[in-house]
Amino acid sequence: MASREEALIPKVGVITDVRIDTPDVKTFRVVTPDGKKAFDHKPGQCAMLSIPGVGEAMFSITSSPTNTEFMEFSIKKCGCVTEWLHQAEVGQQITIRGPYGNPFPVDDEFRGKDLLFIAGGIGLAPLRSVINYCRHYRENYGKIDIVYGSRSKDDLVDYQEIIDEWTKDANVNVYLTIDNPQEGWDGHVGFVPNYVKELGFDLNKTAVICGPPIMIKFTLQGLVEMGYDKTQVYTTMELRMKCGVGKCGRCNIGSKYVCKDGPVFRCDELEELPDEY
Amino acid sequence: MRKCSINDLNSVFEKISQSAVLYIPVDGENGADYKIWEKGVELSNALNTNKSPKNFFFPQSEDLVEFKTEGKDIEVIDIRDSKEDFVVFGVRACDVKSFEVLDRVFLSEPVDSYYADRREHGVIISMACSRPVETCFCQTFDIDATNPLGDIACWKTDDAVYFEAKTEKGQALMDKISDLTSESDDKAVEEQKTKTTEIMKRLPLADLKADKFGAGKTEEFFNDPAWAELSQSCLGCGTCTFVCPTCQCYDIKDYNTGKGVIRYRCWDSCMYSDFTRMAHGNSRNSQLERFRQRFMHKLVYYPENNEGLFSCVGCGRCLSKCPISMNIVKVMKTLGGKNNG
Amino acid sequence: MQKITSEALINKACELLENKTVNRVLGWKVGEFAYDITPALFTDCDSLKSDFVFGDFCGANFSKYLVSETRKSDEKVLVFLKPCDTYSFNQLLTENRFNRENVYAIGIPCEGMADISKIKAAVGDGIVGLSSEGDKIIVDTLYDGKQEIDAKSVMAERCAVCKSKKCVAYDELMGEEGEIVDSNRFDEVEKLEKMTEDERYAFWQGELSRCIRCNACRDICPACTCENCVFDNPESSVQNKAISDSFEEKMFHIIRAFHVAGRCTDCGECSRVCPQNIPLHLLNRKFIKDINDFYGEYQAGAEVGNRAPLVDYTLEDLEPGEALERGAEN
Amino acid sequence: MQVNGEYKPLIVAFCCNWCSYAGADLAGTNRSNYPDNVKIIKVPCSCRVNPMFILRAFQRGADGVILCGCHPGDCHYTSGNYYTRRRMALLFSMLNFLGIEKERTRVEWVSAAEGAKFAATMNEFTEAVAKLGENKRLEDLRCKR
Repeated sequence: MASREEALIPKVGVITDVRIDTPDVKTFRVVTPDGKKAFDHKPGQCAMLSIPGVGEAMFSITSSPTNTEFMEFSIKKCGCVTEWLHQAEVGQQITIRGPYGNPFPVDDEFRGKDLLFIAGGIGLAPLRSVINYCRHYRENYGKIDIVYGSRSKDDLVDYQEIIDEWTKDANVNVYLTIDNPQEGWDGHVGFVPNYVKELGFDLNKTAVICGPPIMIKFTLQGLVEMGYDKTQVYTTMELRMKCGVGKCGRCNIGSKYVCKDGPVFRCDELEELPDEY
Repeated sequence: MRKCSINDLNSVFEKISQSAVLYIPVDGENGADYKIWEKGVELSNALNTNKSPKNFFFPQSEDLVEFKTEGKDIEVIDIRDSKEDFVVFGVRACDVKSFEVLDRVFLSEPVDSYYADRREHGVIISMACSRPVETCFCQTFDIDATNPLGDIACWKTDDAVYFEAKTEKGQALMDKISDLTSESDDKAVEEQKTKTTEIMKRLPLADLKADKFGAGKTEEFFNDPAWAELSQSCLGCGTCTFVCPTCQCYDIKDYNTGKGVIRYRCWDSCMYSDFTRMAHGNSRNSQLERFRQRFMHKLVYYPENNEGLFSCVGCGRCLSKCPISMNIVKVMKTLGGKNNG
Repeated sequence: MQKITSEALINKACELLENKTVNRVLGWKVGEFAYDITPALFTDCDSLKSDFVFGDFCGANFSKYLVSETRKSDEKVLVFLKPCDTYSFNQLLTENRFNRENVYAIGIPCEGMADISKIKAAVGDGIVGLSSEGDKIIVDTLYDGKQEIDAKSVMAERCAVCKSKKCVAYDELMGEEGEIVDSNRFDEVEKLEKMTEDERYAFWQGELSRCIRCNACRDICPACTCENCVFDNPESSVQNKAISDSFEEKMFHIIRAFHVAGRCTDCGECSRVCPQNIPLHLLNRKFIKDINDFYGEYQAGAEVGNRAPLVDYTLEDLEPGEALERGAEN
Repeated sequence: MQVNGEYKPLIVAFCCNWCSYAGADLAGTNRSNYPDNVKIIKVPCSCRVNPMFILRAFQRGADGVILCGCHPGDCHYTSGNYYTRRRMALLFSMLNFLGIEKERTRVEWVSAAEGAKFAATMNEFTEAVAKLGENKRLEDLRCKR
């Protein structure tokens, strides 16, 4: 029996780097004890991380699948698992299992399209994986626009990477915004949904939204008002999960399980689900 | 079909228990429950056990994996060990059907190895019903109480017990007891079936139909105003989910023993307020939402994902156990309209 | 068994709804069978007339529902309280758990409720009809036709040892004022006390190991009204849904009973709802009996504003060691 | 608790900060002997001890639990130990009602000056618990594997 595979038994992972992104977000680099990537994944997929005795939780993998050496997780401090992780030092072992969920259709629907990524706050974490994947296979996609907003300049996750790499790419446009004016910030100020409307993108794009539920709701509304069809818009969700494999019964919205049928949903699919999110 | 005299049943039990642990329903002060058979333990005549037999394959709590930690290091210890063979005797048609409902969850990819291992090691001997009661409504879900499935099906009359193997596993066990049983025609069994079928027609819930529910009905029922009234006095306890043979939601928790951490899983209930609670909110904040989730899952979501199979088998346990007597029958009648049943 | 009729209560409720004294009614609602009564909220006279019922299976105590119900609206809700329910009502008021102003309480007499599991044990399964005739209950069964049983013989345990037929709180009383009864409710506790430690341990091990941790006993309990129970709170370190056959259930039941010690009115709802039929009320009664023995007679909920024994003390209290010695003398 | 193959009862002693813990300290400075398998947990007041603490101690393998506080009337917080007295009388009576041996639980009032009493109490209590053997009735099997 022990030879049988069991999804619920995790592997050991080691934290090899901790990067402080914002006052409450850190990015952790994780590999197996022998220095390899724990498993392959696709953009938008998630992994279960745990600290024995503290708990287990689902996190989206922020690093791109094209990175074959390690995985990264951008984690905001908000519960007991994340609080513990924020105190962890390099060398700390944790457990990891996955990959879970449906990825973004980067090799199908996204191919050849102009892409519009819209993220709010820690919502950049799942999108970073897709964005970097698409940047890596740049020739497969059209124009890339990225709208990203946060409460303040200090709360912009991956700010350094955005400035140093993303903004320098050809045919990639990055639009940053923060909620309130701040000293030392000469960029746009205002909420993401409004900023998207102001920017007024053309309608030939495939849009991907991630952020707090309220931000997703208003951004989607804005896009629809602009003339977008819901089939053009994707989002990724998060609910309480325990098993990650569609069995423990808590992360469903209607008959769909976020861990198995999601976390990536096309917004017209979401439309068909009951309003319980 | 083979039979043995009712007086030889204990010999059959003895024979079976020589090669496997045998569980049979036994009467207690407060109803029947499964117990390990040993000499002197008598089979209960009760229709159903207090707790459903799902416990045999999906125990209320079970250890999954152990961790040892030292400094920053973690060791993951696979504590799974192969289970011993066991036989469950006297499972009613409804409960047998519940295993199919559970199978579709636990044996779908990725297969749950804990469940699969128990399933492989367990043989189910079902028992046809001859005295259904008022809370029975297995007919609603097209289950034939007189003709149960399982590895071996059984019919008990006043003087004999009839056996029929339904699977290879069942046949193998039948072979082991062949010297205690003899070949028989099915006359007595057919008689019992006819008689029970007649009684089934007279049950108060005989006309309850599930046709109105099933796949694709989310929109129709999700926002029904009746949920408010139905869930109004729900206590949010877990009685219905824990006595239910098909409820399969679980929680995974860690337990620090002082020598290591055991990760175990235990039954959980969608009726509990912390079921979907996260660090930053709860997607089902009110009892209405949690109540609705349970019944929508059984009547709509599960069928949607499983070719129309309902995740209720009409065993009636929730009807007799709910502290406030709210149950799936009342939900079906209210949502589906009184004429529905 | 019940002397006051459903009709009388329905008429009273309709009258109070019509004259706008109250705008909703907490009451018992008929079920599929004669015995599966559900607590429900009625807002109009028609639904009362078709669905409201009061009879031998209306054991549900509505006091706890008042905690959430009175928060919903400033208008009064009508509640019918049996004598034992009125004690819970007072206890909740003592703890300021609801606003008295928002409730119109009617005290009703109670002759004791029937226990369906006792009826099933007496006449067998397959009950398709039940009616009450004086001291008899007529049971219609699938297999043995109509049977007549003595109502007293199938009375719920808690009613057989009823402590009070007197309503201690109400705005209006229907029927006659009852008396506090000389009850022998501690007999079972005493029987256990007389056993040896080993026997008691075996008894409770047998009972508590059946627990499935469904929390029904806690959720129905009118004394358990914490907004967030310690057993549901992930930060309490005792949040646990597991049964382990060795410890967790015992801890749960000891703590559950201890949390309500001195506040438990002995309404018996915990045992009524237990799907595993564990006699949980014996734990509560042991505390009540000890409190009576150690600190003087005390009945929770007898009056509003009483100080519960566990938040009180005297300089001459018994030492814990003496308490254990007293137990040993039994 | 097995120490080198020999059974020694594990005793958990909750001691209030102001009297009993100081009493234990005094027992130490006076070189009074008491068993090393008595594990002291300091609490601000005996009243801080929640019934859950007592059960937790048993769960984690304690064979006996003793609670020490200031003498009635001497509580640093005026009345804490009076509440303790009531609570523990009821709790211990309940534990005994469930069949837990009454010798496994005790409350003792020990002042800061009573180092000798502290040592004597611990010796006596340990001995009484040792006679009963391992705690089997409030154990958690998961912790014993």
